[in-house]
Amino acid sequence: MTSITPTATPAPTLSVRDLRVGSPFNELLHSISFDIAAGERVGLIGESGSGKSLTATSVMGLLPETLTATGSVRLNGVDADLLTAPDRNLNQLRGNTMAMVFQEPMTALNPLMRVGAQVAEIMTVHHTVKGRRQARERAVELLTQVKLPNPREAALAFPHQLSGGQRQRVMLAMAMANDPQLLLCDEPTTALDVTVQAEVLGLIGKLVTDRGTSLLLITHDIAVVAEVCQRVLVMYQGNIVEDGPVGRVLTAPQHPYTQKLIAASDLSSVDDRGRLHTMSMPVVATPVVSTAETSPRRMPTDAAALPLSPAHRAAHQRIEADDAPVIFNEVTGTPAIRVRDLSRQYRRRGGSVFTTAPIVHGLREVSFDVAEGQRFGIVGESGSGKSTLMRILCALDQPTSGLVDVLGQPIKGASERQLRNFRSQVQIVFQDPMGSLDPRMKVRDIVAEPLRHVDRAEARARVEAQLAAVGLDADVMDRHPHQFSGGQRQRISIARALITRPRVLVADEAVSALDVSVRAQVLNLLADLVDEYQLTLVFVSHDLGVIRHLCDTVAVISDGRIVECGPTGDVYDRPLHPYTRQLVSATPSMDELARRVTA
Amino acid sequence: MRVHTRRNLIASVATVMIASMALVGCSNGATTADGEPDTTLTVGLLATPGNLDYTTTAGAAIPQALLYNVYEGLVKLDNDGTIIPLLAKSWTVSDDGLVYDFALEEGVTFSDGSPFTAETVKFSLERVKDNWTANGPGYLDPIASIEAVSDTEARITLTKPSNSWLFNMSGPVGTMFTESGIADLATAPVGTGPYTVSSFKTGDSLVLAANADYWGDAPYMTDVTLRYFTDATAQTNALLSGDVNLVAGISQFQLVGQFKSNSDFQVLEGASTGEVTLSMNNASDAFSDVRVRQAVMYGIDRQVVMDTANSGYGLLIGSMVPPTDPWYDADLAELYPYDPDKAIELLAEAGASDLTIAFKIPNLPYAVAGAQVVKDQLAKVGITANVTALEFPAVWLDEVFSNHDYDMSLIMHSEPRDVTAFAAPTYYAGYNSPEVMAKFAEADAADADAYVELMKEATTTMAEDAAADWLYLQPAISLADADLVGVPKNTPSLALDLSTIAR
Amino acid sequence: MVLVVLRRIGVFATTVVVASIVTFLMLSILPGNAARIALGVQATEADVAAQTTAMGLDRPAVVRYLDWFGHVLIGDFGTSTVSRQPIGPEITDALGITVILVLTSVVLALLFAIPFGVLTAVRQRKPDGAILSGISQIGVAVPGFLAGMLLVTVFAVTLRWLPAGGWVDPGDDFAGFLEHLILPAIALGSVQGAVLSRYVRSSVLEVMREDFIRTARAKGLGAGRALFRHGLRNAAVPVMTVLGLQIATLLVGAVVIERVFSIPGLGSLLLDKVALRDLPAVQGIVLVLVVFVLALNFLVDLAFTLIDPRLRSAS
Amino acid sequence: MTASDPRVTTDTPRRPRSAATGRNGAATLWTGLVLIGLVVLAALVSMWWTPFDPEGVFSDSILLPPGSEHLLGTDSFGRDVFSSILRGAQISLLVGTVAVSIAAVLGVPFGIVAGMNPGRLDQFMMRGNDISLAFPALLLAIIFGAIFGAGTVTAMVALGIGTAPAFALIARSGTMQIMSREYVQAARASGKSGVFIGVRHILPNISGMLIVQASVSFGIAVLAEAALSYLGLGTPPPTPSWGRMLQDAQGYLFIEPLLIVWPGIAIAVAVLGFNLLGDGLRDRFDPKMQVKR
Repeated sequence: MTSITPTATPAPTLSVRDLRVGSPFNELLHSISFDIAAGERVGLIGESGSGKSLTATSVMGLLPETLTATGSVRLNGVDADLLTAPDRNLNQLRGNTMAMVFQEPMTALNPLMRVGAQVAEIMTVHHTVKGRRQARERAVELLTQVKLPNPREAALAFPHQLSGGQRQRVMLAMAMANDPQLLLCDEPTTALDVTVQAEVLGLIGKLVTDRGTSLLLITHDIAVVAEVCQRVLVMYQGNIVEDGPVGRVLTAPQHPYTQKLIAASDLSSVDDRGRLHTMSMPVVATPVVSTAETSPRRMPTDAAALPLSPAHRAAHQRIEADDAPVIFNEVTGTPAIRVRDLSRQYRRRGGSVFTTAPIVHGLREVSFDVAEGQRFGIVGESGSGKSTLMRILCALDQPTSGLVDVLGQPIKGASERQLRNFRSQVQIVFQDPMGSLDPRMKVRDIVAEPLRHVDRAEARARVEAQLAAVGLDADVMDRHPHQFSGGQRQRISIARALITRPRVLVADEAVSALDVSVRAQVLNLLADLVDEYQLTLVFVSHDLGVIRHLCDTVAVISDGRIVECGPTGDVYDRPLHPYTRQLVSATPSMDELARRVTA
Repeated sequence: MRVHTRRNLIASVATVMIASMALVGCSNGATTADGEPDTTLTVGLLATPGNLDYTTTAGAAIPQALLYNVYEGLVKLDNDGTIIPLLAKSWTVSDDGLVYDFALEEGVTFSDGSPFTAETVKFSLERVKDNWTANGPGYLDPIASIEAVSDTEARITLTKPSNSWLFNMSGPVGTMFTESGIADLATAPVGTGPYTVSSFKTGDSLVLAANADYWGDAPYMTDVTLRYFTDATAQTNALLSGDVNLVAGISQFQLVGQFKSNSDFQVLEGASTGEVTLSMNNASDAFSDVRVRQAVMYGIDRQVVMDTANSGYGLLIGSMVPPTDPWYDADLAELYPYDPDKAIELLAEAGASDLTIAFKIPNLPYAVAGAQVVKDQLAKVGITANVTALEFPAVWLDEVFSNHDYDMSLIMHSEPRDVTAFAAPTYYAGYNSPEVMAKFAEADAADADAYVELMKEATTTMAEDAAADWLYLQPAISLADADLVGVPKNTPSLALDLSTIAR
Repeated sequence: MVLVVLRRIGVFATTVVVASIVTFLMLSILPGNAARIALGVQATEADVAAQTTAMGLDRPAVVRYLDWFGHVLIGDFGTSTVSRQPIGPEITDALGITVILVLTSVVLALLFAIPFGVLTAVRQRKPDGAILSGISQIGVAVPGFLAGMLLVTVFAVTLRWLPAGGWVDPGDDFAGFLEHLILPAIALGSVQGAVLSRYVRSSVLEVMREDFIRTARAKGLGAGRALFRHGLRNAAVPVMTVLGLQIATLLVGAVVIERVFSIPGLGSLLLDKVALRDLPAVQGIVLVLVVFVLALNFLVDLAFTLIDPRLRSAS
Repeated sequence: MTASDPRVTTDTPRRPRSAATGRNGAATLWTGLVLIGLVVLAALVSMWWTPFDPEGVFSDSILLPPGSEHLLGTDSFGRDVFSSILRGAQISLLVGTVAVSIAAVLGVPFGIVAGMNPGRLDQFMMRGNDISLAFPALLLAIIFGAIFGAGTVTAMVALGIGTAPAFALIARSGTMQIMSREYVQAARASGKSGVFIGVRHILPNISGMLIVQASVSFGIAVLAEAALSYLGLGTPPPTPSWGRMLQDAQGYLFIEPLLIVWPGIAIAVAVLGFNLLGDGLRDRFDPKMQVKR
């Protein structure tokens, strides 16, 4: 029996040495070593598959049964190696000495248990409070500390009654309940809207600073690290390739991978051709754990140059306090897209035996134009109505009321036959590189799908040409989607969208699911193709940075209406609507981040 | 002792295992734990009655349970098939065979208290013509008039002499009803018999209780439960496990063997009236030629059919006459010995060498088993039989019995003396012999000796004509606890007479 | 809210009416003449014709349907053409027996399936888990009536501990009722239990991969406690669906076991009545079965609402 | 009865299964395939050859114990039990195949159409499905047996129709999941018709779960055929069927108890095979794994 007795010597809170994690088939983590000092806030950054989450689960002792870890993980005050300690002892540490917050706020809480009880449980499990009543009282207190509105009522709520941000606050309350020495956060804000993300990050920072808790924050987003952490570890292919203070790593990355990563993350920085920095070159993974200073790298400060200036320049307008209808970006003459007083209501699916499905207002009296050749961005958070708007523009959904004309084709009430021509003129690129390609079809068939009345030989030729245009070889034609990486799949999606030579391209969060390195490549490709085919682009995204890079005009949508619209630079630099301001400050540019960190 | 062991089991679950094993063994003695004689009896039967009214509901199940037990007539058949007095103490027949004078038992009452008199006889028998729809109201057609001479004397006059009439009076149609007891025949029968119905659950059980006011000798068994099974194995299992004391009317004889070697039980083999009949549609193209029918007779080894499909139980009869009938002729069993070559020859003669027939059987276990053997044997003489098992009774009655849409079938005819009905040209067998019909009519009106002789002639002719292939006589096998006595062995009538059973 | 409940009931009622029409139509093409069966082999064609009229079988189908369903709505299932008794009580008696049998077997099945299923899930990768899982797999593969036959042979016929079959009303003799219930309930329950344990196992395996179980583990709950406190209720939801469907199929499915044990349940009654072409009774039984299943679905829906707060509050 | 209910499926993203589950799954899958292979082999071999005629009557070899000539003994008609078991595999496979095909042909298009048309049509169709769910296979078999006469065809049709609603539910919930995929949106945005989307996108992508369901239903059909034979609603003699062999053997339980063992084992092997196959395939095609991410 290993007992938990405090050791006398002052030591780092967490000490990881030579941690290796392997599956029966291969090694996933190659000798990871790092320390976290008491009260230190450390970020662990890397792209998907780099091994950052495995590191955290190894520390918690929650690796899947099929993976094995070697090396040592020591926690200050615990007289045992966590990797070899029996589960019973780890149980006493988990949730007590070290706690963890997971990425998925939607699923990380037990859906059938009231959140207050879930918070109280962690205290009763470790007997840190006397009795259930006190645990419940303390739970409400904690919920107050994480700034949950109406904490007493919220404690009685079930997880589904809370928003994602609120659930993540509950997770935080739970994690902090027993004042752990170490808090591990695995992508705590990735699933949240940007504005919420900033609040939750602020909260994490405050909680750990106030209590002197050590923090290990895992994320793919360099901005998140910059926001909260003092030190950052960069992971690449199962190795820590860089370790240093955030400010230094941000401004003077040392390892080639870090350099590329930071360059690619910076959507405001472009090369001499106006293109984003990409990470197309393979990076050799050589672990570097030095903190030596290198010469600071000059950060480009100018905003992304717009390669194509449309004839039309949007007026910068915002919705007024009286909610009077505004026609945004009004175009004289014939616009590519004309939307007037568009409303869309729908019944939420589901409901139970006793309740009717509630009516949801997806869009409320939206009016705007998009000019031919314009790159029109629509930015908004989840539930804002941006996806509904996009679906209606593509005639995948019908407006409840109002007028929608796309390329002169009225959408409302149009039959599929009437839309036949429209369908080849308006094409769409989706967010999810997994879900947007039918896994059972060959690339050849996927890309050719929108073609009509085209014989096999010609279809083949056009597919080949289109694949070449998006940078894929012809030999991919007979493969299935699962054989491609996320970025390649997105290229295939784009090829499919462009094969009919559409005039309007609608992109729905087209780069949101991609790793930073790939994102830049796809954005560059999109920009090139829009130019080449003289497309009218409607780009829907939650990420203001992406929109700013790609679009000349942006509409900010919130709660079913456009609250502000104007040239991207104007909106970004001089936001008119408070919501836009919030949005802008929540998505700082790299420069801004560097400024904040070094300040 | 055995009877009550299971109650203990539930009462003292902890000791079940050892206790019950110890108690199970001693299954002997006719007393209960209190030392009183055990007069309760549970009988396991197949074929449940749908209701209790045999005046309008066909089937053997209701008479089996009620006739002689709850209901009585003027006469009954004893276990040897002899007509003996019941409610009629005695009777005389006029020389011309037309007038029957019955002297009735005195002091007989129905279970509802109403008296049994000559008027009851008149009421009951006259009711048959208009109110009975099942169980052969036509059997009483010979009656010209019924007269209550006094309370205890009834005179019945026939239109013509009939030998079968009195025999039929021993069956359901002869039942005595009281006017006050016919309101609810389907559930509340009122009779003069030794038992009354105390409860009835369709498909499950019929409980009889001794009639305290019975005019005759009180039966030994005071409480009798008839339990109905749908599955023959379940039925015999119930006997093995002690749930029932007596199983009557076994139909799957492979189940019998295990009881023969077990001294806790007795196996009672008797004669029945159930002729298992391979019927041929005499009116169909396939079998209208007597040579084809005879070919079937030669082509089938009845001993093998009986051995294989009936585990060797039964009696080869060769005609539709069981040994309990006076005109039984044992030699007929040898009329058509197994001779496949002869069969092939006859078929060739009849130009039916490549015969294919529709063999439509009821989906009853004995028929399904028998048909497989028959099909196999017919194939050997070049007859292809396409076997279809029709749902019994519904579809079989419809297709085969009513519409005569078949070539061959296999079914047991269980009613007593049903050979006359079988010979009718309208009957499903389609056998049309005016000569035989005339002989039956003559026999019925003849004196006792001539009656037997004429019946023998007619039935022999039918056998020679190969009107059907009477494969074998189903034995009446009853299985009972070893301590039961007086269990009726034979089933000369439809009734299961409980009054003689004792321990 | 009231409106919604009314609408749900309206939908339910419509379903019942449609089901009644389906039932009626399906059974109206039954071959075999009920009148002939009632009269037996000695009756003449004229007798049969008269009986047909007497039984009302010569009226148009629509009239017969309306007459039948109209009476069913006021609780009158008509009179059996065989027993001459009102059908309602016959059905109620048989349904009662079957429901007792099925529910007892389901309780037995759950008593077996829950611990067994959880165990096989938790011990998934251990040899004992694989062996237990194999046992339940084989249990699923054994026909229920074979299990019944073997139980009768061992416990009734050979050991004579329990009756081989039959049924005793609990009101008449409770001890006797239990004796008669044990073997059929075990026969029915063992196979169902094996089936259910497969579902419990896969449901628990599913739940064990859920994020909130990981959260519970991160809170310091041991694997067992995490599963017990957080997993089981979640795992219950899909199992309940299966359970509802199982009970629904068992109402008829129990007929095989009823046959083995000579129990006068609803399935047996149906088989008997079909054989006798007791059309009013058959229609009544089928309708009761169908409505029972529909109502069961409704109840399962309701149970979901109770167990899962996500369904309770839609807004 | 195996049916998944749309109520129980969630959009919860899952992590992929670990490697070990996969290996377990593979073992399960292969065990299942081997057992099914045995049954299929028996059925195929018995088409051309059995040691003895399983349909004849041999009065000189009744109820022989297992021995060198008759490997598993003979039954009350003198038939070689081993031959009957071999030939019985045909009926089991036939009933399973036809019943599952009928169920799939009826249920899958129904479920896909319902799943592709959320709203009124879906509601309406699901009420219809509820009604057919209320007529379980056994009930249909009893009714159909009375209407059309009992037999293999009736049993297969009843089982098929009775199993169809389960397929409809599976197909519908699968369709609803696929309908939310972006490639369906993309196809719609390309002007593809509902039929095209149903056939080209939805059917191939739900085929995994359908195969799992088919496999499990197959096992259930084999069991149901046995039960129907026991009730006298199955395959009529002399065609050998395992279920009827069991029923026949029941009467000889005290004379030749082994007679009940062989068909019992045969049924268990077939059902086990299909269940294991289903489990193994479920690990392969876990519908949850197709959910995005």
